[in-house]
Amino acid sequence: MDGSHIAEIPGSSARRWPARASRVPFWVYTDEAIYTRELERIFDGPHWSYLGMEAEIPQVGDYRLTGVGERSIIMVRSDDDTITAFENKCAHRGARFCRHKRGNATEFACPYHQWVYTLEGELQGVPFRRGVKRKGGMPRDFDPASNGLRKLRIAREGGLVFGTFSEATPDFRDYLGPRMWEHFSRVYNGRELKVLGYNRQHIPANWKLMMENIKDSYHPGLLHAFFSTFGLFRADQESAVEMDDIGRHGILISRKGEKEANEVSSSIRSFDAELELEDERMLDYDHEWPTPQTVGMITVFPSVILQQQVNSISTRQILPRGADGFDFIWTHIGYADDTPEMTERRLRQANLFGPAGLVSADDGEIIEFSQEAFASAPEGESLIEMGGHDIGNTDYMITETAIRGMYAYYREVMGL
Amino acid sequence: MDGSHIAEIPGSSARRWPARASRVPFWVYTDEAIYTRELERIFDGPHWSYLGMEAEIPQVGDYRLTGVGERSIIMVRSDDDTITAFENKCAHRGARFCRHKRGNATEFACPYHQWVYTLEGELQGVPFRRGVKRKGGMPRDFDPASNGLRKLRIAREGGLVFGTFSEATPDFRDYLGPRMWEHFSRVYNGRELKVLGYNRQHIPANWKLMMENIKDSYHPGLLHAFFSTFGLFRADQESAVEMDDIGRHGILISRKGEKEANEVSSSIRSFDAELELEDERMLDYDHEWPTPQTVGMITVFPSVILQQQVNSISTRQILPRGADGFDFIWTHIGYADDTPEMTERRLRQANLFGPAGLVSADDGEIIEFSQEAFASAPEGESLIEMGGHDIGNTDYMITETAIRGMYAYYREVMGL
Amino acid sequence: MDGSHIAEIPGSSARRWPARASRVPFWVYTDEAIYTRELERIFDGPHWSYLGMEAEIPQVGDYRLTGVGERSIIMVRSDDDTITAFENKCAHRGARFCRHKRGNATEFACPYHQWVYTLEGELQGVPFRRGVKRKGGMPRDFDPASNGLRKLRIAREGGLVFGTFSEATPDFRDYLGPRMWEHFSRVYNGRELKVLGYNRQHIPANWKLMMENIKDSYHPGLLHAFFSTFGLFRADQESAVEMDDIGRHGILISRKGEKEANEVSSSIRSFDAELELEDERMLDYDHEWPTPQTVGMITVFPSVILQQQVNSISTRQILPRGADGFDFIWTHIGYADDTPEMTERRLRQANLFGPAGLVSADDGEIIEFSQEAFASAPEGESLIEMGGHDIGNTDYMITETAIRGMYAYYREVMGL
Amino acid sequence: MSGALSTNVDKPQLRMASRDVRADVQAFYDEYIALLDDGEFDAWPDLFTKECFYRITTRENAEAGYDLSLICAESAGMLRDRVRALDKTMMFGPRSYRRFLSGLRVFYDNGGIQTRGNLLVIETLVDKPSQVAFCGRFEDKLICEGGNHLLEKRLIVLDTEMIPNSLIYPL
Amino acid sequence: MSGALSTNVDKPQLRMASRDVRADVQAFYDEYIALLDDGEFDAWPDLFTKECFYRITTRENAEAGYDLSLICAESAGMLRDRVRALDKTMMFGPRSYRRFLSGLRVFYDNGGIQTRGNLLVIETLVDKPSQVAFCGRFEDKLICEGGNHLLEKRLIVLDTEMIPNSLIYPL
Amino acid sequence: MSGALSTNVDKPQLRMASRDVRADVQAFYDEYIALLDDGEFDAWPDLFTKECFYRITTRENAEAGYDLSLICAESAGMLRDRVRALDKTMMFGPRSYRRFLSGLRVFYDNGGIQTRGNLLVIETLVDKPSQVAFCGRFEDKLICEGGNHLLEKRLIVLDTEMIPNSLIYPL
Ligand code: FES
Ligand code: FES
Ligand code: FES
Ligand SMILES: [Fe+3]
Ligand SMILES: [Fe+3]
Ligand SMILES: [Fe+3]
Repeated sequence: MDGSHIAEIPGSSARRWPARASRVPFWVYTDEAIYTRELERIFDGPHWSYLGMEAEIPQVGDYRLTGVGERSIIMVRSDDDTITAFENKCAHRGARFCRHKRGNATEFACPYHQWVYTLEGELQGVPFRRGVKRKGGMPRDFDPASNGLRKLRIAREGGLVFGTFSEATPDFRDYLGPRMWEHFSRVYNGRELKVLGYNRQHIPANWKLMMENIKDSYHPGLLHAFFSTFGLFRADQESAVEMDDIGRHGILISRKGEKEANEVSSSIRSFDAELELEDERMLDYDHEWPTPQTVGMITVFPSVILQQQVNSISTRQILPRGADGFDFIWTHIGYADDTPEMTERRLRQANLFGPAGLVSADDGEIIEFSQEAFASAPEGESLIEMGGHDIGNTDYMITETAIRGMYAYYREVMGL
Repeated sequence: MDGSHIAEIPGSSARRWPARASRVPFWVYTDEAIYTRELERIFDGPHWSYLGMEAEIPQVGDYRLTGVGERSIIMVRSDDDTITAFENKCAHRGARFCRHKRGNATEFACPYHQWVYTLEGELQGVPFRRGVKRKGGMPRDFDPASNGLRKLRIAREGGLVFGTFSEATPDFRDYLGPRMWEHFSRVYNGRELKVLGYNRQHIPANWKLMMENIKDSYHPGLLHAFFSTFGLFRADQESAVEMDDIGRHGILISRKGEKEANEVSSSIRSFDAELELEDERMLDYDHEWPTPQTVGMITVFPSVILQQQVNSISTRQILPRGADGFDFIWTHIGYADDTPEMTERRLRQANLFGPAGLVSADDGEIIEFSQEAFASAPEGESLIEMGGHDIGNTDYMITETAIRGMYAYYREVMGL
Repeated sequence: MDGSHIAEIPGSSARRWPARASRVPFWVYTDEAIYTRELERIFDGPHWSYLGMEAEIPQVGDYRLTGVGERSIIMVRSDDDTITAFENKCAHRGARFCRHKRGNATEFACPYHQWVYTLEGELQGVPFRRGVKRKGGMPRDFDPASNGLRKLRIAREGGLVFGTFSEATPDFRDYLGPRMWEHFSRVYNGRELKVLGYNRQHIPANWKLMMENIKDSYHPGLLHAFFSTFGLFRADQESAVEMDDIGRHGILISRKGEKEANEVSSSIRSFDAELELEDERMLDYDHEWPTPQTVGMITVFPSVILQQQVNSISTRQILPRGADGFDFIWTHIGYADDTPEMTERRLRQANLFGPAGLVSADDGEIIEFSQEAFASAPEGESLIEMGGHDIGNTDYMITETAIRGMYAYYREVMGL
Repeated sequence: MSGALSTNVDKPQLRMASRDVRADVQAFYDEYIALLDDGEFDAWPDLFTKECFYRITTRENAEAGYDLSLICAESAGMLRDRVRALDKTMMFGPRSYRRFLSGLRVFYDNGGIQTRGNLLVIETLVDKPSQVAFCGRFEDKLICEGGNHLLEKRLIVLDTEMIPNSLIYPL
Repeated sequence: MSGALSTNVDKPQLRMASRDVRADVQAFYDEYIALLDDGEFDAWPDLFTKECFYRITTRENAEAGYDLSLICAESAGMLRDRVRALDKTMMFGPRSYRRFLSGLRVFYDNGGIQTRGNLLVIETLVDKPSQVAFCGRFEDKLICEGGNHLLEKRLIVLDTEMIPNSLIYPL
Repeated sequence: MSGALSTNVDKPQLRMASRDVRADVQAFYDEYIALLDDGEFDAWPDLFTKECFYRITTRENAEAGYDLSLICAESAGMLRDRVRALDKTMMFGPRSYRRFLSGLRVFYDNGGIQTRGNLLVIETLVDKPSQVAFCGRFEDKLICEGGNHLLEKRLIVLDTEMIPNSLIYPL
């Protein structure tokens, strides 16, 4: 072998989906080029991303930092009945100027050169725009009107606020589709919401794994021993999995039972018949919605999970941070007219959820385990055949149909 | 200059080895595409990787986590005289399910959906495989037998366990070749081994630098002042460097002398004639093998170093973690029938080795210094001409022949 | 959609500069391939990089570690009137052998195999070069003279030391050009320098953002409320921005005023008329140079900022560390013949500068904010139109002319 | 925002405890932390009063007056439930937490004791470097019964609002 | 290098303070740190004497005998100027610092007190993990007036020579 | 696994030392750590008895009953040998270690003293950020001779099983 040989070391550019559609190749979770395309086609594309809640910004000038994909977004009540959202990126030289998670402002000023924007994101002031003593300043043809902040289209429904950069995104109700809209409006029914607080966690796993996890009706009764033990979620309970017509959104519906040992629990290794709570207030449940379901876990592709589990209600926002991690922001809520007892109930049940949740901690951990394996096994594939190869609504849990649904849509939008 | 110009910014794809074979280009240590190919062709290729020892898993069900390349591997005693190894990656959706470094199991269950595997890695249980109340479950044609864990072929020799994913890997003794087999079986001679403990270090340097370091018979008497000062390893001592016929494995043999100042020590700057030990038990040496050699450092390409230095015996496993780092796992051993005094001797001499070793700390540090330089000098080349340009066994130390041997083989397998 | 489709996921290879030259695309700050080209064409190219000061290494054998791009460089006084600089990378197998920031040496020895280099960087000793007992050693034709350390060309002016690897770099005075040379020699006028100390900070932003920041005459009076409040730098003060003929180097000149509220200060939001110092020693100013200017901030492309602000003098070296960060090394100086009072004045005024500086902390923070936005908005562009679209010297501050100048040169050298 | 699960506090002017009391309360915390670091979670609820209140939250929630917690318990029984669930039902990767308490201040408070202090938690996951996991402060109330201290209330407010995946063990 | 802004010290042989004095000085530092961690910067200069000397520098400067500082103040007035500028003129991203003091040693020194100890500062930026920002040691002088301690001199020498962007708040 | 180099311990029920003894032992450790942080390694073996036992190991080894150590010494002489080798023969990049001890517990033990506590070591390499290097606990035995404490045994068990390249200086 002499030194004149030149080796071509290709980057990872050609990607072929496995022959069977019910397989997901591990590279969708690890490849940075795939991730870049996701940011472009999914988060910047014709999709509504969750931004927050009206209740977070009740007064004119109230704002919150939120995000779409990796972009930092300011959501602000710009007028009594107007909510505006724009990218947190100065029109001048790009600084991410707003640094506080929340506040009240009459305008936004970038610290670098104090360009000032209105609550609507319009450029309102450029210091020394005409120069000083007639020297310097911006060119005559500089047009402030075309140099405002980059705005999002806004959808407000049931107290939640969504945003999109794309003109092609359909109206929010059409985006959800009639079936998912109905589920959505069960909890977000027009009653005023009240924020109970936030939890934030960075999960070292690809963002899609969290979407999968919530769409995965097969896992809750198995992974979450707390659920199965106390009858909150078990495979033999009345349940359903539904999707919109193209499979991107989904809901997992269930009706809680009681703590009981039966045929099903006996095939659950994590079931522990001995376990009792010493202080039962944590599971004190009050049935507050008209339908019999006690769990409704909605995934609104690509950015949010709308949780209703017994009396615990929250939104869980997904903010991707590279192919191998995402920030996961929980906003726990109640209704503005909740009794103090109901508020306490929701706060107590919150022990089950979030980064220290008796149930939810499991999810963050297990998808971290998945990501580790994906990163070390580039040829690997995930097997999503529970419930068959088809995609469709079901009245049972032992299925991965909603995951298949999401990837069918994903392949379409990603050109994979 | 107008804006219509498009610049092509190429990625690093074309790689040409230096004209002289006794040079190693720095990009083999830093290029991620090279590293990816190493994982494919070397660690997943026709090579035996060190997994561990029989003595670590004496009882049926005893297991240990180990690795091949970046893959996590479970090595388990699946039956009285059977050792099985498989990838720690669930056949369902891929979770790295086993999380404890060691334990005893009757089966392995993935926490996500409790798919259960036998100690042989066969899929034994899929909860609700037939659904619940005849709804859901796996397709009729789902075949558990073809959905077990990904197994490795196993080789067991002298108490050590090796594994490979490739069918093309030759039998272990052929893999070593007769010369290296002879050296191997000097320490791993059939006497039962006993684990004395572990050391683990993450070294921020390319994994090949550690292989080079051990194959580098030129450095020990120079870098390691402790060695040269106390006569454990010096250039004028009886020694040899041997390889298998294709240069991938090697051994460095030496015979310790005494602390003495002579012509050779005077050309070693790190030699310190004044240095005395106050408590000499650390260097109390007992000659325990038939041949006169006191040091035998074997490199079994690509994953392990088999150390015998005076009475200290250990395996040092290399687990690559990106192009710029590797985990280095030391297992110190003795023989099961060692006297208590011999065990103490081995434990005392362990002060010379590992991340705090009076000798070995030097090696981790120096290869970190090398990696830093490589990362900042993409055009650089390493000069490996000590002892000439040829590759061959020698009866002296002042040579880099074994490094040249390794890179000759490396270029072949890597197509470089 | 079947599984046979292959998707091409391109890496980011084609880059087109925005149509308008007064825009800078965000990808110049984030793309690793661009960064690699910068290291090749800028830092390794025909440019002088700052290495340090003569005063840092007064005695023969005194050395300091410094850098050019990502390379570690040793600058040493190799003889009474000779300063030598070479790459800190062993000619043998590449180790970054020198580890102490400063010291005094009679020679440099690499710890790995004790190859020894003279203060001039010549290879002087190779242990066992002829082998031991006539066995081993380097080939007969090994030529130490051609295996020394990689040296830089050196320029010494006014007490500062610059280096370049390129033969094509013009003489230092020609490199600066006559206009910048004049500014340079105002502070570096032949008076002996004295080091007062160092500050080091890692700034998580692209290195060019710091060059922009100092060339940006528009920002100081706006971002730095301390400046505007105490009249140290304000838009209505006498000022000038000058460049060399090709725009790569620049100076920002200003003349301090007093604390006063006027028309200009009223358009500065950060201005606070109420603010008073309780202990005014920090701003006690002594006019020490012949010209009336009180501020002269020179940028010598690509590696250093020469600061003179009131009586505070320092060099600020830029050492890039990936596309998204750089190390920023401040060397505060005075003149060797300063009175103790002048030294104290300089030390007190240093409270304004460095990582904890009342003024400079702002700069590190704001460019971090910029980098965050760039990383999340790949399509973004920076708008650098203050003062128009042209590049030219000005006698006013409200302009970004010097930034435009730098990018005109940058595009040329980078082929963008 | 001032229901039973609220911990919004007004800061009264408290009197610093004597040297001896400070030393004894310090010793109590040293035991408390050793017990948790050693993983003796079963014994942990016994360091609280029966009707205790325990809460871990973040600065974000505390400063905005939100009553949401990461972990919240309104009795020693709930603490025992947490410990039991941790042991029997939760799924997580093995790890060790090591807790570093600093700056303990001890005040008298109507016959009881109030404390303030800082807490740093270093986490070590299998084959990973040890790293800072959580950092925050605590505001506790203790009673002293028969020479033994018991926690009546423990409120931990984390600076670490972005939890590194999970908060598994109690603090 | 021994002007007014110099802190090159010779190490005299100092006598360790009594247990009681050690406990009281520890309590002083616990208050000092709580005040800074809580962001009560306005009150901070009051913990110093009028003519105090305050300096934060790095090992590199301290060992080479360079008098340059990261922060330097020659009076409580200068400390107040720093705090005021921090509040009114400096621009920086929101963050919290939490300070962990360890290994406090207290010595008698001609009627006054000298101390030595280690300092660890954990920084938490918005939505980022908490991380080690600064690590170093301090060498202080205190006087005791009417039962209250005041800092006459505070010298902090950081091991952390490469500052993670900025050092915003005092230590 | 119970030879001369074994440190498998049974946990006896020990009695907490008095406040004064606790304060004095704390002061001993503060001096011990200051001496190491300051790099005065030559004086370090003098803080041990002649026949002392010193060991740094990891949780993995300690829990499995393996007697392997990172560093092990069976006499003050061996400690001096380690220090001398460190100084004269070992090759490593310059760095500083700063040690933070927390949660010291002091017990009486047959006329001697036993201690337990936590240890955090922050490492700073040249031009790198300060970072957590090692985290663990210690279990020591001391004797008190003529008012001075000496270490008879020091056992450090690191949570940090994956050493960040090297462990250079003693802990
Ligand atoms: S970057 Fe925002 S005002 Fe200039
Ligand atoms: S991923 Fe393992 S059982 Fe589903
Ligand atoms: S690498 Fe420097 S002497 Fe061998
Ligand atoms: Fe779940
Ligand atoms: Fe070696
Ligand atoms: Fe500035």
